[in-house]
Amino acid sequence: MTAPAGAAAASSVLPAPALEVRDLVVRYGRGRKARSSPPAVDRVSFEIAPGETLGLVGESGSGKSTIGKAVLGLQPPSAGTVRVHGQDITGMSLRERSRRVADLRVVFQDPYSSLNPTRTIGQTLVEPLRLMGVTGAEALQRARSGLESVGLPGDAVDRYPTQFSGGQRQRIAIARALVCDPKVIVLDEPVSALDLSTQAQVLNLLADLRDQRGLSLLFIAHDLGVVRFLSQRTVVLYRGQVMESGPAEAVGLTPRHPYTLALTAAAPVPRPGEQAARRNAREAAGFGAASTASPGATGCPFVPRCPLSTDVCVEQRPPLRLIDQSSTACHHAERVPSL
Amino acid sequence: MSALPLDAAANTDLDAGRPGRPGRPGRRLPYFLRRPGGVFGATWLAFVVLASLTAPWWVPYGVAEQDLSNRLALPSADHWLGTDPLGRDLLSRIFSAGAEPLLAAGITVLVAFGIGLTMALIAAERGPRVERVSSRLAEVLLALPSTILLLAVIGAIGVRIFIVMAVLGVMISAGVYRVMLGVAKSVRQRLYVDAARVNGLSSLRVNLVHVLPSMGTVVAVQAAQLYGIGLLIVAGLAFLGFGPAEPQPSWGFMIQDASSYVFSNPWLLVPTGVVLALTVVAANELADAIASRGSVARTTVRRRRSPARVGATGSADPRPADPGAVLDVRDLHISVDDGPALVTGVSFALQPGRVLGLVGESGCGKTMTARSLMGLLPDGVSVSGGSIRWQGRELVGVSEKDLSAVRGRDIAMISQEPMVALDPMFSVAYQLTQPIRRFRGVGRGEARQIAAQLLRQVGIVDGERVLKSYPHQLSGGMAQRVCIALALTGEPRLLIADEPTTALDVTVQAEILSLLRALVRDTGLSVVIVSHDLGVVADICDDVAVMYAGTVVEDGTAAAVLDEPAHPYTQALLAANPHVADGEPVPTRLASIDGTVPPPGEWPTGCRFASRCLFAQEQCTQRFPSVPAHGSGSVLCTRVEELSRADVTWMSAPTTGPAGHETAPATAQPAPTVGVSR
Amino acid sequence: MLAYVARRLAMAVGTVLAAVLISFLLVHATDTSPGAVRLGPGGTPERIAAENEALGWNDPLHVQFFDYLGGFLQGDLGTSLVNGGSIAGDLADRVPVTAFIALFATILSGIVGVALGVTAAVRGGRVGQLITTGAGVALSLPVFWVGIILVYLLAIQAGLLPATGYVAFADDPAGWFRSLTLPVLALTIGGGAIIARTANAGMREALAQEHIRTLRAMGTPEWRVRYVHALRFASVPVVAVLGIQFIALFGGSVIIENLFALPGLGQAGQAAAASSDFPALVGVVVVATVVVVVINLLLDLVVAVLDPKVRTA
Amino acid sequence: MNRSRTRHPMALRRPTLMRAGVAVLATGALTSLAACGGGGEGGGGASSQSPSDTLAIGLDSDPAPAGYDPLLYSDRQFEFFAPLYDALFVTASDGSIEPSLVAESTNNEDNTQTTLTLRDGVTFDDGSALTAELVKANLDRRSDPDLEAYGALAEGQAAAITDVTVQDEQTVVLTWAQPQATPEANLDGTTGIIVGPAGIADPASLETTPDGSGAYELDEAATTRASTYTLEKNAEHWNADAWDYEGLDYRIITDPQALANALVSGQVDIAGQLKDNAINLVESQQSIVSQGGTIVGFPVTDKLGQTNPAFGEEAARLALLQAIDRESLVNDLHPGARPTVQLFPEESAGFDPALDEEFGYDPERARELLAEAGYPDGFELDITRLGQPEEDLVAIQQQLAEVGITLNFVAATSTDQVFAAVRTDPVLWGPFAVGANPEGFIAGVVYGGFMNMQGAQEPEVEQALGAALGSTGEAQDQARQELNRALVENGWFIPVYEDFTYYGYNADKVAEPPFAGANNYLVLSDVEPAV
Repeated sequence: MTAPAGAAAASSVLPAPALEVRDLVVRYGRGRKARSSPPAVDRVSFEIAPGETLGLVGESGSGKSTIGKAVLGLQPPSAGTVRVHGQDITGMSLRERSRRVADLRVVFQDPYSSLNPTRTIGQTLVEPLRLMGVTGAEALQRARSGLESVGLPGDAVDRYPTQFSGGQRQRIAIARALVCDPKVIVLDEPVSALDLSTQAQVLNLLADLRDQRGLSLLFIAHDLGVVRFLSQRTVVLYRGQVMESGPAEAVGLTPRHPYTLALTAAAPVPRPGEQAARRNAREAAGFGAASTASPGATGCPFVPRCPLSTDVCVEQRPPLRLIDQSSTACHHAERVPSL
Repeated sequence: MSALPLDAAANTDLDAGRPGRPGRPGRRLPYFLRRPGGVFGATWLAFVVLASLTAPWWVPYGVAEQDLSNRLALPSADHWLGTDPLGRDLLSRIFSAGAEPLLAAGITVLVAFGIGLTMALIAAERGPRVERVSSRLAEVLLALPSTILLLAVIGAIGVRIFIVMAVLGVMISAGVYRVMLGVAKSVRQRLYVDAARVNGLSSLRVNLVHVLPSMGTVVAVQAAQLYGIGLLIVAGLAFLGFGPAEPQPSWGFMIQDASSYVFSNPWLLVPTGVVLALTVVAANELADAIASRGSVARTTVRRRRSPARVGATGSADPRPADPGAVLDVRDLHISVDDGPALVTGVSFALQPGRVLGLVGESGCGKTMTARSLMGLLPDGVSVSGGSIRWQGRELVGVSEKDLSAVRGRDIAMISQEPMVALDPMFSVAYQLTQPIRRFRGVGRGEARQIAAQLLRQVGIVDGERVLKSYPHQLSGGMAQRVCIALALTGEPRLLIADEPTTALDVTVQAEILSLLRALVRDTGLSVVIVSHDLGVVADICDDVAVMYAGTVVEDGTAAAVLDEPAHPYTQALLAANPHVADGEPVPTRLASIDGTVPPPGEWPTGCRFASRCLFAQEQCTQRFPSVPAHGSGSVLCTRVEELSRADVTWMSAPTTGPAGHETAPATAQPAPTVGVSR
Repeated sequence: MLAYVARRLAMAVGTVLAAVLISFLLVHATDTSPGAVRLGPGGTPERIAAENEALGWNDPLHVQFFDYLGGFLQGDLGTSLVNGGSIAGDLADRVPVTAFIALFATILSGIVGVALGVTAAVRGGRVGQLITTGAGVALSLPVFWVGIILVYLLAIQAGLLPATGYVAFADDPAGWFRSLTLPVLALTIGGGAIIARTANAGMREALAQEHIRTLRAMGTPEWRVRYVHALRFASVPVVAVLGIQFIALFGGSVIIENLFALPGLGQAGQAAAASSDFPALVGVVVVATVVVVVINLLLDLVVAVLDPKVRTA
Repeated sequence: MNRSRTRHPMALRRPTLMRAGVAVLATGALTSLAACGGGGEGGGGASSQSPSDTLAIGLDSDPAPAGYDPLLYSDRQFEFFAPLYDALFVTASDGSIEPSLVAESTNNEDNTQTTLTLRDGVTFDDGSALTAELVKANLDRRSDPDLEAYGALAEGQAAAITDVTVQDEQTVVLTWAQPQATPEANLDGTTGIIVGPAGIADPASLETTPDGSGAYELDEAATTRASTYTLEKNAEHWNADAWDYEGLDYRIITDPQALANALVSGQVDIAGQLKDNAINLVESQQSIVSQGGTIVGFPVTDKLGQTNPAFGEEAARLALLQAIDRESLVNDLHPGARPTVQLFPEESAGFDPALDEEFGYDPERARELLAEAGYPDGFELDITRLGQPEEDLVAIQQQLAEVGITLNFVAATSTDQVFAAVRTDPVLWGPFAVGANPEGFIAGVVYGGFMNMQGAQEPEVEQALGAALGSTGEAQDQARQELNRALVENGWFIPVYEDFTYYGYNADKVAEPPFAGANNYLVLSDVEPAV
């Protein structure tokens, strides 16, 4: 881990987290309908230390991308705070953020729609620099070196996105995040649209950059394996709530929440013998089908699918509590079987 | 003067030239000038505009110059288009009349877009609340009888055509708004807009730099169409007498005038009518040409298949025919008609009750192979050689009719995207009972019972509710279950599953895979499953064929191929997978493969993987046959034994680091130098 | 579904109110007054002022507006400044003419356009090219030009159809049909072309859908794939365009009514505008809007029936 | 209240697409009427299978734009009102004036008093009977300036009636201000129409409901105003037998081409008035009747030069007269018409061929006259048109430009503006049906009517007019000639050509329809089915 950067962090005794999310709630829509339906993100808190990578894992509808948007300011939160290096940016406009906390950037999932096809790579990369007041020539120079740092030739600045493959585009998107020399990058499913071989390249690149530059990454993904590769810590989300969080190894190998277990067990491994054993274990655990009815308003959201659930799970939302190295929101965490 | 609606804009390709298409036309002609319609449209419009604006300097006669003794003349050397009822030269009058409608229609377009487009951009940016208000307003404006209102406006302010057309622009702006709102909203969903916002661009610049340019095609199409409509309306008003006062000519009034002579001098209707119609046609053709971006060669939806050259290529497959196989594919070649091959020399056999996986990266021909098994290749793509034998019967080259007898009944298919694989317009019950009645010859009531039973079979508990639902009311997993139930309606012997779980969550994927496995176990069904996920293959497949660049590079039983991969490509795929075995530490680096799969038509001779292979040598660029491996399987690598002897695998080989040298596709022409802001 | 209908109804009412308001404001924006119109140029300023007072022209605008609305709700659109007749009565005679022409032209455009557009999409190749090109030309032809030529060819030269006029259905159903044929035909050429293009695009899009592949993979007969499934999918945009088309045809009836001497709304509007017959003008706009809104409401219901997403939303 | 109370009749163009226009045709001693209003109505339907006992008549303009008070209109509209209302006298097809509501009439010796004995058994739509009181009540409206039909009967006008006395139930005595040569002629056609007591008591009711004693009644249910008027025969009518048809359908088709089309393709049996362009078409497939006596030209309205000083100069007006090349215009655009500089038609007693020689086309003379008037470089004049100007005007515009006179077209946005032109434009334009009674036209329109809103006076004209109206025989003919010449010499009216009024008819259905003498409207009661 590298030393924290930023004045706010330097002035405090303990290094302030690079990114801190506290009791975040996001509701979509307005009016009665929105208030009566469960929020997309429900009281989520986490922090990322400088140089640390936090994996945010969950299936569709878990709210992971919404959290990313709320952190970036693309989706106003209904409650809670977002701090970067101790500075509260929750209510800041996007312009203000970029002026005052230029060190928060993003890489999106889809390498095809994340680059404007009508602009050259150079124009795309220079755009944030110019806003930061960097002069033209220097901005272009930084764009070139940014491209080189992700393994692309500097003269790519004159080309258009359509002239690059998916993996290359994702590198460009990373370069765009990097040119501003940010401290925190939100990675929203950056490899899920890529083929296996390309995915490996991009993951390697991200790992290298993180280590070289001491970046803090908020890595949003649906694939526990990918998250485990890149993150130090993992937060598992289900229906907008944190189910479990802890060191990536611990969460991946010894899940303390039935949902984490279900998630881990469901991911197939490419070794037939081992996969057969995992499958049998999973089937024996008796998870409910994903399509079963929605959970009640109170209690644990995983109740309808959970083989361990009891009355208390229906009535009471389990608080996060620390078991071994992980925090888990399960009343029966101690009874969760190992894989 | 019908205020024509904007042509349904839905068909305009927003994602003009998404992947793989040269982004900028460079110094070449704009793309729309490469179509005959576009050439005609642009040429004629340019001609009419130029000729009309310069009319005062070149027309042979003054607009008011009369020659009563030579009235209503047919075309002659003196009067190329003839003369009007006062003996005035038609050519001179037509082109002198042009400037006003051409400008006035332009004003309508400008005003309509100025308001409609701006409102659309604002509504798209400000979200649902603003949008609700502005959309309601637009709907109201759209429902007003614009022509009658226009008459009222003329009644109020007189024949000030430019103002009147501006008012029309205001009324039409509602239509523009409606079309543009959809486009703007979809553009705003593009991630680069979000990226620019995160970068802190002001909303004006986000709109100007990122949103508007991406809407350019649609804007151009709509504007050109609207321009044509505007021309018709200006002419219509002039036809009613609301045009420039005589002796100044106007197209509409010239036609009105000509209508009085339709019996005695029908020619008079021709020149003006044709020039007006041609100009409107030109605007529309130009719009069509602009809209054609992204579909330069419009493939037609023909369902005729070019007959395959059955057995035309000598079988390179050394293996004998497998008598026990239900499906025996030999030396299958698939290619784009008059284009490159997509799949070459693919052979595999499938035993009853077994699951075969076709695995590989995208662009390797897996899906084409799978689709060819049912004769469902896309238009313009066909089987160009080899054979597909289904229970001993050749399927290549048979008629569409015979194929449809096989489809659903013998071979069924489930696809990658369950949410769009069901017809959104019909209930689940209808979509299930329809084939059940056809396949099983039962009545409506019984079909419904069978449908409910099938749903239970695919693990749907509340079958009755699902039967009554429509596809959009189902979750992805539920939809895939319904799709599987649908595939089972004909009690097929073979199921082709094209990436059946890719779009689903991992827990749902596990459920669907379990379901498929249960079906195979219970019914003896054979399955061909296409997947890029080796984990899925490990989970469900008995056999596996690894495909790379249109051919099978390794096949055998799943256990053999995945546990002891022989081909470097298979090894590399496994090594790049971040899913480590339980208990193993996470690697700090993943193995990667440089570059990308070469596109069809650019395959090298010899090993197609050679350019990316860590072990490639000179010999790999020569042709070589596949060698037997994994018992009944094979591997297509000339160095396989050598590597195996040396005990070298991809996993153990050093990786090349992050700076892979990928070859970008389609970089044939140099990109224009667009100045990076200085 | 109920909520959907209620929402559409509310929209319809709003549209009519907007029509009243806009035409009301437009009338008030002119530089003449109803008194002046009624009295003609002989009216002295005093007489005009008295007349205006009597007509309520000097009342506050909102009072006039709500008076008008009150009358409108009771079916009273006021009396003509020109001939003193009941505007509602006059328009009641005229609405059917315009409405039937617009309706038939819309329906015929729909039938012809869908047939051609679907053929072009299904057949493709040269036939498709021919149809799409033909449609491109047809929709560019000015309706007044087409109308003149149709009259010349079919009515004057061939003597097949009446050139002008309207026969009430009650008087002579066959004559009624014949009297509508030419105007409907003239409108259908352009309207059908637009529908053909929409249907063609819709059908192409439909045939490219994943669910169509599913159907083919199930061995579904091709006619069923095309004409039950793809066509239904394509019909939603077609119906939407038909709605717009009806508005356009209805609003654009002026020319066609002049060309064929039809006693419809367009003529009434034109006459009212030319003679500054304000109440008549407002009446025409309002009545035209009501018809358009009602037809659109019906089409919205058709869309709801066709498209379960709308129905179940 | 009636919109056209003070409407000034004049030539108007349909606010619609057609150039036709036509609108004002004044005849007899009566003022003309603007067949304006309602504008642009096209008309009526046509069933090719209409019952043979219905006569379908196509008209190029709405005959009742301001409602059903016949006194608001001129003789041109008599074609429409004759079946609904009866008049005191009517002009027969041979030109003779015949009693209609009048059983008998006598004049005193010096032609200053006329005694009318009314017909028995006449009833009105409101149920009441014809009485002498009613005739008086009708004629007592003559001072209402809005009633066009009474233009010449009002006080101070050429045929002013000073007193109407009821002698008994059936007898009424009229006293004229001046001796009248043919008093019956003053009371025929539209002027002679008698409106029923309900209509007289409440003229506003006539806006929507006719109240006449005619042989037909309006079928209001089947009528769409300004488009289709449907009339049904009243079998009880005293003269029912004279009318051959059970029903009359009037269809208003303002587009001249559409009107011709309607006739050719059989939707109407009779169509009037046809435009020159349509004649060929109609002649090739149907039949045509025509009637001369329509003078097309420019009435000068600003003889005092109030809005356009040039027109205060007689020489300037005459320059205009002589700057128009009528021969070429007529040869090319109106073959068959007759170029003329005089208001009196060729067939009328006051016609003088010498005038055409003397004041014919002479651009040199026109330039001299301009110089004489103080406008050596010419002058400009505005003329207001609703919609596009007619071909004739466009052609004349160029001819006038040759001598330096600039003719500008002002586009009107409403009929109101066109009506106002009688005060704002120096000249008007249109076809005027001078027809059978030129001196009546001059009295009611040119001198005492809307063409002289300024009240310009010219003793020469006034004197000749009085003589023409009051005398008989040769003295009258002499006076007519003098009147004609005086008008020309003073440049009060600038005629261009004498035209025909064309009616087309379907010879398979109807026999040739007769005009009312020298008038340019038809006698519908004499229209008979084809044999």
